[in-house]
Amino acid sequence: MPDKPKVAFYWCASCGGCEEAVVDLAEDILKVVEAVDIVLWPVAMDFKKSDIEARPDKSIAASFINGAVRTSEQEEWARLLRRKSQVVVSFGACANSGGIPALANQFHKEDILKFVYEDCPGVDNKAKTRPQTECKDEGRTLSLPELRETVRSLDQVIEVDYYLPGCPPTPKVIMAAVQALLSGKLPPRGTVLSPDIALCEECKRKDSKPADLSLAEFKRPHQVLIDPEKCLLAQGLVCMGPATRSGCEALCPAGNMPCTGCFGPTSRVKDQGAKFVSSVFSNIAPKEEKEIDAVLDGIPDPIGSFYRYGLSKCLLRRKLN
Amino acid sequence: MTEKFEPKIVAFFCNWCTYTAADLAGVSRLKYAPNVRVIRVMCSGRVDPQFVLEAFARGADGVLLGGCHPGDCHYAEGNYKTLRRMRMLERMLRGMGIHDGRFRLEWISGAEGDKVRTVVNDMTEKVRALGPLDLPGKFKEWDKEMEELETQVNSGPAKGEAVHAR
Amino acid sequence: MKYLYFPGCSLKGSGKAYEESFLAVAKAVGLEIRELEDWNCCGATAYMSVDETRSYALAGRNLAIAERENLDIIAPCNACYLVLNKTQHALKDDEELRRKVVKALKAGGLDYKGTVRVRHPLDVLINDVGLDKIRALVKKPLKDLKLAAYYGCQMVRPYASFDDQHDPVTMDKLMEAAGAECVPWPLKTRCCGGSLTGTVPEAGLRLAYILLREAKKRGAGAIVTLCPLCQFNLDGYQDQMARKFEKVDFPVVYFTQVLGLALGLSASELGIQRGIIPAGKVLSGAR
Amino acid sequence: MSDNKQKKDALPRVGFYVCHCGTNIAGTIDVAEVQKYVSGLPGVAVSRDYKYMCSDPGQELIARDIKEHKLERLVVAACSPNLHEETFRKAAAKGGLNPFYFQMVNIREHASWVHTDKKAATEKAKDLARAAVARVQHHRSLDKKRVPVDPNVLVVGGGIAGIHAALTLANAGKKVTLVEREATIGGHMALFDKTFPTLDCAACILTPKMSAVKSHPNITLWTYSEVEKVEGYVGNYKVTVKRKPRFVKEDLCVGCMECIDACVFKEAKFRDKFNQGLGKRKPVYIDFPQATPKVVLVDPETCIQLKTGKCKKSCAAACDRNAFDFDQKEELKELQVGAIVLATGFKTYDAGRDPNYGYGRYPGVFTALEIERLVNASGPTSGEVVLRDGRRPKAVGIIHCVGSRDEKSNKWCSRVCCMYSLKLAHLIKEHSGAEVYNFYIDMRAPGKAYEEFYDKLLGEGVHFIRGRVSEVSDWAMTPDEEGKLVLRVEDTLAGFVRRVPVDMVVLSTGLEPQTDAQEVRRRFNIGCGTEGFFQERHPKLAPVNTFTDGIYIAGACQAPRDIPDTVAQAGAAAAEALSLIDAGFVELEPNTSHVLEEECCGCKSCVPLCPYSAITFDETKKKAVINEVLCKGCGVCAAACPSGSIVQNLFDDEEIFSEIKGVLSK
Repeated sequence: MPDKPKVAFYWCASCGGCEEAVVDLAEDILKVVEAVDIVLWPVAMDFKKSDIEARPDKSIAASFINGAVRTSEQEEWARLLRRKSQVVVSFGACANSGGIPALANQFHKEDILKFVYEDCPGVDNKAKTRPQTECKDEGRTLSLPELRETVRSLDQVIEVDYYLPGCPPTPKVIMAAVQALLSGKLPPRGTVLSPDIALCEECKRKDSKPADLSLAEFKRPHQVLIDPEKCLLAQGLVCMGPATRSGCEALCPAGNMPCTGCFGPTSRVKDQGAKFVSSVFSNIAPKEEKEIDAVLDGIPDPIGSFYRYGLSKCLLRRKLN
Repeated sequence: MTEKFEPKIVAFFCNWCTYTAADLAGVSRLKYAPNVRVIRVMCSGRVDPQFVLEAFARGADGVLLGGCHPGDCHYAEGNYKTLRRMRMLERMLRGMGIHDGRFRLEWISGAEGDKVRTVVNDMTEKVRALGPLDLPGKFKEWDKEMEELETQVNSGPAKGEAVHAR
Repeated sequence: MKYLYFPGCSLKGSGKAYEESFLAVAKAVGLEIRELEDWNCCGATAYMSVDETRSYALAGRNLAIAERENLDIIAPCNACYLVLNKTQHALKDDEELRRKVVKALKAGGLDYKGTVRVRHPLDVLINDVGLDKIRALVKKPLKDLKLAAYYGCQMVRPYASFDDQHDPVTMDKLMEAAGAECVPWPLKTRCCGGSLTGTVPEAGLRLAYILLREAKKRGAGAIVTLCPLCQFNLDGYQDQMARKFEKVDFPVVYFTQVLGLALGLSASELGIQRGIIPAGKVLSGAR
Repeated sequence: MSDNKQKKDALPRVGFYVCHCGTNIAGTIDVAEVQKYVSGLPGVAVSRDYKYMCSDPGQELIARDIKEHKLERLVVAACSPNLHEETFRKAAAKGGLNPFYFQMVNIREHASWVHTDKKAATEKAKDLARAAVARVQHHRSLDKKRVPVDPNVLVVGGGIAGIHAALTLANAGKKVTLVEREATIGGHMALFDKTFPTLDCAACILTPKMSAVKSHPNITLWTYSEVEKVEGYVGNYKVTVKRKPRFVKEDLCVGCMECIDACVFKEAKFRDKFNQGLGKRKPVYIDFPQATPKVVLVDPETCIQLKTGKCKKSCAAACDRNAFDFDQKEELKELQVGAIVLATGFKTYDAGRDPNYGYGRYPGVFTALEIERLVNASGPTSGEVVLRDGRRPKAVGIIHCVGSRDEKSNKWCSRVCCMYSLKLAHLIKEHSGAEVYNFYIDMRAPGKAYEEFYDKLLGEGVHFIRGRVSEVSDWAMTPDEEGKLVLRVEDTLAGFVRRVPVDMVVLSTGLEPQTDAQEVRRRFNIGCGTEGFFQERHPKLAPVNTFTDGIYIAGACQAPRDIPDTVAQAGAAAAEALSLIDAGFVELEPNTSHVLEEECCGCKSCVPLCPYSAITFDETKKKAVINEVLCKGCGVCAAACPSGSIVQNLFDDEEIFSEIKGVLSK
């Protein structure tokens, strides 16, 4: 029996949700474990980096790497797994486009550190000490990875073969990907393993969306009693469904919350935030500048809303100094 | 004499009004700064905010969008859509640290050849004063922090001992 | 309706009657007027042609003081009215000039933002008080008093802010509200000689004489005007005109004096006696 | 999701041509350097520069190269696409290449003509060329759509322009509807007594054409009507016309005018607009004897019956054809037409806007149109030139350029005032024998036999004083000026200021756009200049076309113009409409949009965006659908589709992104 294909799971700047999603495969995980030989899974088993470094290049069939790349250590692991793997799968929104961590690209490293270690109300750090990447302690040198200035998606660090969208990717999407990998019937490199059509396709509220929607104001979820049947955008909520890839079976709209765009854009869109702006504001009611501004004020944090999971993939990449 | 900074400005002109006004400026031999490169679209409403971001990302120091005056659009209401989209885009550009002077929306009718001249000259000087944006250069600069590690990991032995990342 | 009042030098000197009648009328129609505290000379057109920047700073100082009270400022004298308006326009249009003047004013602890509005009393009476209210307040309408309404140049040119440049009518309407009749008269805005009466008398006097003769010929009893310089040019040189041209003997009064009489105020309150050519007889309708 | 880079060898073979345009381009741009630079770009198989690309040899060069070098794309850097895009598309087709595998680069109007720095202009040309080469590699082959053209025509405006256009079209066998706002056709020309320079009587040459319109089987004449709404597109316009009530049945009334005499108002006492207010009329009236249609109408503002309903209606009683119908209502009518000719004419400048000329203050001051009525035999004074109080003027001053060539009002020269001022000078002298003074800035007599007409006037003893009159006033300085209107003017030839006393002043008011020009042009979706005259497609090469295909303009609605030019333009506009109709079809630009069905998620974001309702939602397939015939190709929906599932031909995202990348990647 030829030895089972080796598979690695790794997590960079991750909340652990993607690891959770793998566990959520429930019994299916047994089928996976049976079929593959997991050589790296930091959240579940104790593996050392040296074990991976010791392996010959390209000896790992597939690496599933989730989480954005924020520190030098995560970058090193990403590059290492790239060298050691035939196929690298960017797993989840953080790896695909920076995810929630990438929202930090609106600030500078120094501003963040200053707040966290000095200005934050809960901090008592008169000496203004900061964590150092290296420090001596009784003859031993201790090291910490360096915090990069910019939060990056995985494919901004290494070549990525496939993308699993979602925050986190749903078990159904993960299972489909694993089976495709195992069966070897794979689409062209660079494909996002989820239907290339927007979320409204799967949303049950679609029929209730009027064909002449012209919003006069925007509301945030906590400001309105959300009608469980009606299209969320029609209720004046920022629902990014029309500009977000389907595959999650519209879980959030089904859970009475507007879609926030975690599956990323469809393939013909280069910048999800800009494209959504182009679509959702084209037909708002007012025509005069002042009244338009009044409607736009209903969305206090446009960058946070339209690039919630994808600021690394914004064409401008990050905020300028 | 040090090389004066010559801003690169990409302009999206709507075919019926602003592009025709630019033609009129040409026919009337008006003179204006050579810093603008015009991309023709049928209506200012065709300009997708992605185009504006792409222009900046590709190295434009300024982006100018020219359309018909509200009420004049050859397709009745295209420019209202433009106005709605671009008012929001302006907020996002500001949020991403791009100075207000680098993106400009102007209503220029087919008869206002001279307005093309004044707008182009004015924007060129304003962007010149702001200095280069040069995002491609900034992208490279931002990625410098990865160079050291990249060479280190890739140059390591195919089958190697532990490498100590600093 | 509270206003600041910028008298200017004439209304404290040769144009005293204009100040007296203006303040009296203002009180009578319910305007709260307060003289601008620590005002300075407006520079008139003379200083502006000598040194423009300094003249704008000088006139600008008055505007800066007025701005602290955030009220409209009334400048009855045409020259002050024009200079203050011209200063505001210049400081709005010329960035460089504005920077210099604001710097100068800051040195004196003042600041200039250009928020105050410079008004002419005629504009305030017509547009803020309103003709209906004035008609209601008229106690002694000046029946069978015929007047020639003379506007001069500075009130209507170059800024025709509240009346027409060639054929102004606001003073005519006000006089009619006072019961008088304004004769049709095409020389409403023709030059009164300005400073020429002092510098090139043969031209200045002739210009003033033309106005008086035509007004008399058209059956007017007196010329009514709204500028101390016009009033002085027409009223003050009639003896020299008598020698050079012919005796005219034609009273020249301020529109505020005429309106004051109609509102029932006394001649002395209105400084009627200050005119060189006695106007009492004509104004009391004894003709 | 990295860029899908096109591999080097798979790039389509591009032919690049940069035009010298004589020295128009080559004078500022180093065309050789551009040619050399582009030859090195990926995918460029042929790169040439040539003196005149749009010439026949230039186009043959392209066709030959396409065949010989098996070119798959074409880029020409020359003038504006608005001029020669069609020419080079045809050249591509002649070479066997789909005409839309072509991209034009504007380096003349947008570069060589507007920049002085040669090096910078050349750099700009190279950037634009590189962008076009990158873009054209993403072009797809397309075909123009053919749409049938409705043979009927609508002519708007019944002045001499509208009349001539309608007759020309009708004589060519087309069904024409002529819509006129006033109660009669004839426009301003019907007001004139004589026309310059031949002194033809206006009525003699106009009325035959008016009656030809009335009797022409192919012309439907709707007077006292206005166009309410215009829908559709070239060749297929649906027009809604509002017909205002005359309260008289048009087909019954023969214009015998018995009713006017019988009207309860014994005296005519209402302002007669046709006679510029000089004459009076009754509530029931007809503008002038030769009015066409010769039908009376009742003015609802002044007719007692219409205002209060309590009148013995003696007018109706006197009408033996009982043509009166006091409950006539406003009617909306619809018609289908393939082409529309706008001939809505002009309005004269309101002389009241120059108070220094005293119009409205001094009774002796008249406008030129008022004088046209005074000297006219069918006018209120049967041709007698008299002042408003009946006196005969001994001296008349005619002031040119009132509301023309004036910084404070209209800057343009109205082109006809000098000539009609000469005509009026002649007529006034002939009718009243008065001394006539013309005050002009420059005597503009540019037409055929115009200058000769001016010489004729000089010979007739009219006084010509070169200078702009500053003021008209009744202030007399000397006894001989008593009771006169004195004109003060600087005689720039004699070099001193004159005071010219006259009895009558004529203000030669200039021509302006109609007051509702802005609404009318928005209704017909055409452009107009800042001052309000309709915008022609090209000032020299397409003066009667507009940017909206199928809609043509003629006469003074486009710019001040005299009768000969107006008639010539009317004929030209008719010819343009005929060429559109006789072709039988019109080719629509293929830059329309379509939905990629498999990618459309049915989110309906695009549906409300289309002003032409070309986008509908297919309830069964749950997908958006674009009707390609209704789509006018603005691209708004393509930009707004949140999943990029709408593609605009010729302006697809891929094409524009590559153009952006091309123009910036040094």
